[in-house]
Amino acid sequence: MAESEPTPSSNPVLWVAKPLVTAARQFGKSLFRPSTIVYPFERLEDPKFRGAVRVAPGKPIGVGQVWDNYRGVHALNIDTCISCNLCAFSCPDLCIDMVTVPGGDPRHPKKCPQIDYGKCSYCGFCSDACPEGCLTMTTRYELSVSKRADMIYSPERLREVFNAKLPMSPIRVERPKNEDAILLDAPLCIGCNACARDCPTKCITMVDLPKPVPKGGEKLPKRIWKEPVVNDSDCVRCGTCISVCPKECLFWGTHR
Amino acid sequence: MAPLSLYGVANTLVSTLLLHLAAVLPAPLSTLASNSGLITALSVLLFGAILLGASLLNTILLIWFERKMLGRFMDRRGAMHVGYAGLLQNFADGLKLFRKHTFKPRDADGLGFFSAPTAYMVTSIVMFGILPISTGWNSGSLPLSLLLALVVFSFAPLFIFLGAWSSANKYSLIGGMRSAAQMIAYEVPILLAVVAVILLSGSFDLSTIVAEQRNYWFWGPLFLALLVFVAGMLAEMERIPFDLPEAEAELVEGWNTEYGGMLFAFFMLADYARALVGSYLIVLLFLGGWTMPGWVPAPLTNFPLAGILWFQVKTYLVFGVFIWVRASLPRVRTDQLLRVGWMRMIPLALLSIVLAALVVLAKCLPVFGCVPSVGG
Amino acid sequence: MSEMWINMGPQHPMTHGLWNLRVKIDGEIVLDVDPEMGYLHRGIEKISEDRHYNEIITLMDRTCYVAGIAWEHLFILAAEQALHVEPPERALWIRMLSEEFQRVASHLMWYAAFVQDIGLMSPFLYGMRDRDLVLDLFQSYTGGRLTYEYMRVGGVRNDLPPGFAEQARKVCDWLLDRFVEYDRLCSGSDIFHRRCDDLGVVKAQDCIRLGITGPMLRSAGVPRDLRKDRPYAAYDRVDFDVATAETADVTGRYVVRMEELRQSVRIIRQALDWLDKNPGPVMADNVPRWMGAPYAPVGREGYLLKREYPKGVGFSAIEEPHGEALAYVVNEGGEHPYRVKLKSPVFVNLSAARHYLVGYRVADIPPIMGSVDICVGEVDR
Amino acid sequence: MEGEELSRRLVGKFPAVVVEPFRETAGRVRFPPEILLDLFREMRDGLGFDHLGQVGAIDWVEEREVFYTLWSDREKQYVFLSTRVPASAPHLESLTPVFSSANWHEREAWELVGIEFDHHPDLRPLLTPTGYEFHPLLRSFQLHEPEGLEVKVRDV
Repeated sequence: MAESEPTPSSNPVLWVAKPLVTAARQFGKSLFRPSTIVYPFERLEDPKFRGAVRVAPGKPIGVGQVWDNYRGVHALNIDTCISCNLCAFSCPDLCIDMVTVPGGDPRHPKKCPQIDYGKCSYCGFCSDACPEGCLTMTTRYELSVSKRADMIYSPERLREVFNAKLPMSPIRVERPKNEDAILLDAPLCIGCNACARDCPTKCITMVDLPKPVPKGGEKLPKRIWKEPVVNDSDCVRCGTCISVCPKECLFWGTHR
Repeated sequence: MAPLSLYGVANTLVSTLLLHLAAVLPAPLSTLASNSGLITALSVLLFGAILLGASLLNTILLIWFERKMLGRFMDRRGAMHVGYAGLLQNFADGLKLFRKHTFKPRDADGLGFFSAPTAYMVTSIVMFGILPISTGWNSGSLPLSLLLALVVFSFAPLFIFLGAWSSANKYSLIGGMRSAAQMIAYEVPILLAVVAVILLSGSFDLSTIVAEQRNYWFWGPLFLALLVFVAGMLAEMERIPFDLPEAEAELVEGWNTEYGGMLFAFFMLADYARALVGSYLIVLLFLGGWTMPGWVPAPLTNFPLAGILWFQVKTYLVFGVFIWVRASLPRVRTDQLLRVGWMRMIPLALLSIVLAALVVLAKCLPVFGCVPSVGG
Repeated sequence: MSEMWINMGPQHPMTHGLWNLRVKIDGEIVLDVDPEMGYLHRGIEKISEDRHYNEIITLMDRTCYVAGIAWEHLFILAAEQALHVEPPERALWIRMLSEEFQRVASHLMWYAAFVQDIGLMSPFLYGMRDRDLVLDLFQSYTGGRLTYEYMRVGGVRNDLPPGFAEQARKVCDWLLDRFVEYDRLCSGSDIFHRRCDDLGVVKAQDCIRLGITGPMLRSAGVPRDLRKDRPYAAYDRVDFDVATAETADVTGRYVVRMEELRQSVRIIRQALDWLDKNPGPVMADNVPRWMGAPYAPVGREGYLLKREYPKGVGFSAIEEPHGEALAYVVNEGGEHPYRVKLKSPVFVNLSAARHYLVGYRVADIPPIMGSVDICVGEVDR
Repeated sequence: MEGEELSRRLVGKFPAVVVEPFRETAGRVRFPPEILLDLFREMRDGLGFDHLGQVGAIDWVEEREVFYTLWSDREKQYVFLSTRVPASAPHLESLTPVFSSANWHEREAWELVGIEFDHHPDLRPLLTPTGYEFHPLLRSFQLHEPEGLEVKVRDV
């Protein structure tokens, strides 16, 4: 172990002068306005701090105006939600449950996301996945509650956040243009209409098939002579049709 | 009217009260109430209570001062929510600590564990009774008050080590060892620096030392001694850069790791009381105490309590320097600290004694027309 | 005083995380050390085997909580190789920009923690204050301050917002001014040199023998930097120097990191200039944005239809703020990786603790461990 | 160093190794477990790959693969080496005599994937608690809580 001696370059006369002067300079700078933002009383998302977060007197560094991108509590516009489940599927933490909300037709109740903020990691995949832009992340970040059950935000509470008109992230992720499409394995289809009935965007229409004329001795399959046709530009690729298909005849495939 | 003094005030209060009591009380009690011995005893008690209360308030104010100053050095605000500008924050903290459960680690030695903070506190508080704050505001003119002050001041390592040893924790033990080593190492240069002051002033009485500084403050001729004394005081107070005993980076909290609640508050308060006392000593010995130089206009120096005010202003300035140092310097290492103490500070202190002797000699020269005050 | 073992950690100011350093001391001298890890083991590699590639990004941010985007970058590079995806060029530059910002933030965090280890309180707050500016920038384009979830297989989530370059340049100017101040407070102070010179020395050949990488290795005079030696992203198209020092001690590591901060600002400025001039897409066309997620359409019970990707393996190496980080991703078809192996530089640097701690004093442990720049999150993973 | 040169220089000494191109590295060297120490000595001293980047292991159910990454400052290249041991007897010689930095890597591979490294100086659990008798990165280890899991705490 080496005995530590001062380096030859250090000046013994000024051995503490530099740091003392630097600290004193900082003292002078922060005497009137330290760069602390006194949180509960002053807030970064406050418009006052938008233009210039003052680091030191006379030296504004403004990054406040892009605060809107912050990923905080979600806002849900229930009216435009199409119950496509994509937010729940994309959630890595499985913190989104689809719960029934009033307003749907009784046979197919409308389902909207309910988010458990005890599990949420604020990754934003759900708002990226939302095809209608109705589930977005706002700048609200204060979540402290005294009971664990209060961490679960029902769709109604998420709508309250939406109605508060908080700034929301302006960045929308575009869907890739050549995304995979819903394809039909035509020989398996029985034309049951389940897919068209449950499609949240109503982009599936059942078209009539020409009923073939049976040749001699051949038996026609028992089915409704209709077949789904998917409008790719309206389809949000939620996969509801695939999951409801009783014959598993719909599948993902490369775009036509 | 005699010059305002704390004992005078206490005495007046007590005697007025008791004489008024005696006027209304029946015969045997009234003679008892107007007994001069009782009046003296009660005045002394009242005097002590006022002194103690004022000193503790001052200590707490000092903590506030450090928190605010340090905050500005660090580009933040310090305490600001309880009371005006956070003035009552320390009381709130004290209240919180007071409400906490006082506990003792299982293996700790109860007697040492509980007595160490108390003794540490007592020895620190006693200093306020010894040090004069202004003329008439001390507990009486002791002929050897400087020596007494230094003796009481140097009790601390004993109690720190007692607390560290009895709390049965390895960190506490290391911190206590460091503390003892460091304080003992720095007692010597402090005493030597004080010798220079004694040489120059010719007295062990702090009031006399301050009075001797009416013409020139001692920091001019005794600059080296001041340097040694300030460094020694930094070490005695265990403040950065010499806060190795409670170096939180490696020793968690040093010798008071195991203390919590009111026991910790005792240590904390006593630490700052010692810091205040150290600043007092520096002001008394080197910065002219409550006197002000002649160029300060008279209205600023001759109003009532001016001495106390200036004394406090100087004290806070001195402590401000300590805060400044704390905000800008890293901590040194034990071996470096001890090496500096034994190998740099002591020679410097000896040199300053020589310088003080030279100054005394120079004063004897007929050029200055002075009479030597040393050796009687 | 006889020899004794003391436990520094898992709750100790020196550890900067959750681990335990058992130290055998004789008085103030360190005789032996034994690091105990695992308090923060979250099984990230195991959880990754059960997640889609893009969902793993949320884990990567949490691998090292002060250098999240560097680990995202590391994993994304390997995952792209494993999935045969080529990101567009602009995404590469944005990734490089992000990584350099992350390096600045990480080194500022290191500075703050390190100066506190040697007893300096105020630079701690300066470092944290200035790091916050970088985090503000991160927030402005990724949406997160600490866990960014920004990179995707095939590019990055979104482009930089308008006005970003201007703000970033302002922050760069501010930071360069502050670096001078940092130097005055630390290397301008004699006490700092007394504390840190000739401390925790690991010479170059020992570094290589022990597998130490990053600023610790460069402080021993070995100019090994994967950004230079094995350029990824767009590092071969920017000018920067590899910071080295000769002393191989704590001061040397300080000097190296301060110089790296300046070099990072230099890279950031070049990247901002390039990004100003070259707009373009930031995502590859041939990759679904939410890989896997929309293809799981049967509720919570399971996945009906899985997308099959061609088999492949990916191996990536980046110069993380702490040193050389490696990732190895095995893709056996399917939507989840078969195995994700991450190598953390701090893991190795810490495993050599006995080499650079024994023989020094107890008071030297915090500066030495501080100069190693520990991030327990990536050691335990 | 390109793959062919690596192949030429290695296969001459060790006929059992197979070198194949691999992902922007000098190549991937597959070798039988017996020649581990000799091969790595040759890699370090003969070919200049003197920095051990990582040691990891993969569970291929029947076999377990152990892979190593070496870096050469001279060549500015990585080389990837891997070997396989049967899952029934997952024994492999420890690399610590050649690369002392393999110590913690092997401890990790041992506790997570269950490779027994013979002659390892200090084969203690690193990340999991003492007494934890599972190897979490095996494919047979499900992410839900294993039955009868009881974590023992080390006596102090």
